[in-house]
Amino acid sequence: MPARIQPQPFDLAAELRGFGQGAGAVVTFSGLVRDDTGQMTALEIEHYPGMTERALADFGAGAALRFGLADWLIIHRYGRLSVGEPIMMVATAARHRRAAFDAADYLMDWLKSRAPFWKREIGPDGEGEWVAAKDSDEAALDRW
Amino acid sequence: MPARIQPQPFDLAAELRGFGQGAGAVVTFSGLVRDDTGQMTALEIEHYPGMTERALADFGAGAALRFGLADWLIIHRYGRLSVGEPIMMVATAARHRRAAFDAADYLMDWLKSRAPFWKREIGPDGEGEWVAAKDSDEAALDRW
Amino acid sequence: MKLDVLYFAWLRERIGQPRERIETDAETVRDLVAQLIARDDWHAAAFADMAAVRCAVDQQLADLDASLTGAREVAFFPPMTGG
Amino acid sequence: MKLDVLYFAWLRERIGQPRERIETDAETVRDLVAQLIARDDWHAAAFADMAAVRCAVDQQLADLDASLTGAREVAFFPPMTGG
Repeated sequence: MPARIQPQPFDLAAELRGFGQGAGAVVTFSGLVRDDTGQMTALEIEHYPGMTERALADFGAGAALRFGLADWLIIHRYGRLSVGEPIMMVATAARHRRAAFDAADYLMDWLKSRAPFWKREIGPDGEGEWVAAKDSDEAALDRW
Repeated sequence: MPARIQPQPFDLAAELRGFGQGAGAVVTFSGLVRDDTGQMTALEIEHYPGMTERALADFGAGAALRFGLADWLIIHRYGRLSVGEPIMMVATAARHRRAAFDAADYLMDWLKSRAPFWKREIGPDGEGEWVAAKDSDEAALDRW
Repeated sequence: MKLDVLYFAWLRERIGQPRERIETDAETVRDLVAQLIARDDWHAAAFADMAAVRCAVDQQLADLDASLTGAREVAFFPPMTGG
Repeated sequence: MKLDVLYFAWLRERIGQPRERIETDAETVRDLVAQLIARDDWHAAAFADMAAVRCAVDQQLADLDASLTGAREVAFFPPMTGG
């Protein structure tokens, strides 16, 4: 049940080998770098070394208790990522599908607004704007 | 964007290669054979050849429209599956996480109660009881 | 008309066969069920609790009042348990 | 007391450095921000809109009224955009 922060890519397939043994339901979420404007060539992700690892591990463990997870995994990358590359993933395993879905959804809402990562768009001319936080992401947290 | 019904195992990893290109969010659900009673060695899954393929393809296409999916995939096995083996998977890809999560959740609720599959538990002494449908699965459909 | 009638899961077991081709003038699924029940004890046992029976007409889920006009295949089965 | 103050994203850019060690008697994060603003224009620019600033005390998210008693590290950054 680990949380990992790393610059290098990860392989969802390899990460899921043996994941959730004995559980009935496994849910995964993967986020990929998306170019909405046609002007973005990469995303640069900054994080808070030390705090990030601790926050992810603590929050994952809390979600495991709350939703009765058999297993969980969070991987989040940092550094410069090209369009189409995977940014992060969460995986949750539980006896039943409701808990696995809800836990993955909850972890994502939390990661979007409470994990210490910051994104900046990189265009053909170099560093662009820092991505602004969305009100809808903040609002999503109120559901839990 | 296919729906597949097959007796042989599938490899989630292999199935996801190239899945959801250009989308920002990919959600997967996998169901595994779980032994709740300690008395089950396998699960036998019967289906309705012809109807199953059509129902899954139609329903997947409907979900893609409803949630604006960039990509989707449903794989469901039949025949005799041992405890721990994967039974089925769905994957959904969309621009944003909410649509990908909701679509996967919706497909699962539908598969549980509307796709023509029937499960029977197999114990050490051979064929056991047909698995009863759950009221909670039927109720879950009312959310949509 | 000629109709293929299919049975799945415990309905198949109670009736003792996965499918049969019958000649019928039933206008609805409900009429068809009544005719099948009248055939023998096995059919009667299979359809004893209709709350536990679902059906499809030409591979589309249908209810007991569904018309059989033009139908070629009717299937009976317990509530589905996929996923 | 000695305090490590860290800056991330555009706060880091406006202030021109990722961290600094300062001597302060600030009792709360709010006191600390006031002292930092008084230092120079760069700090003042970074903290001009406090609605857009979040903070952590010893790597735990905190608000402006959080106490700095015993604190060793305070970080300032924009709203987070992970995931």
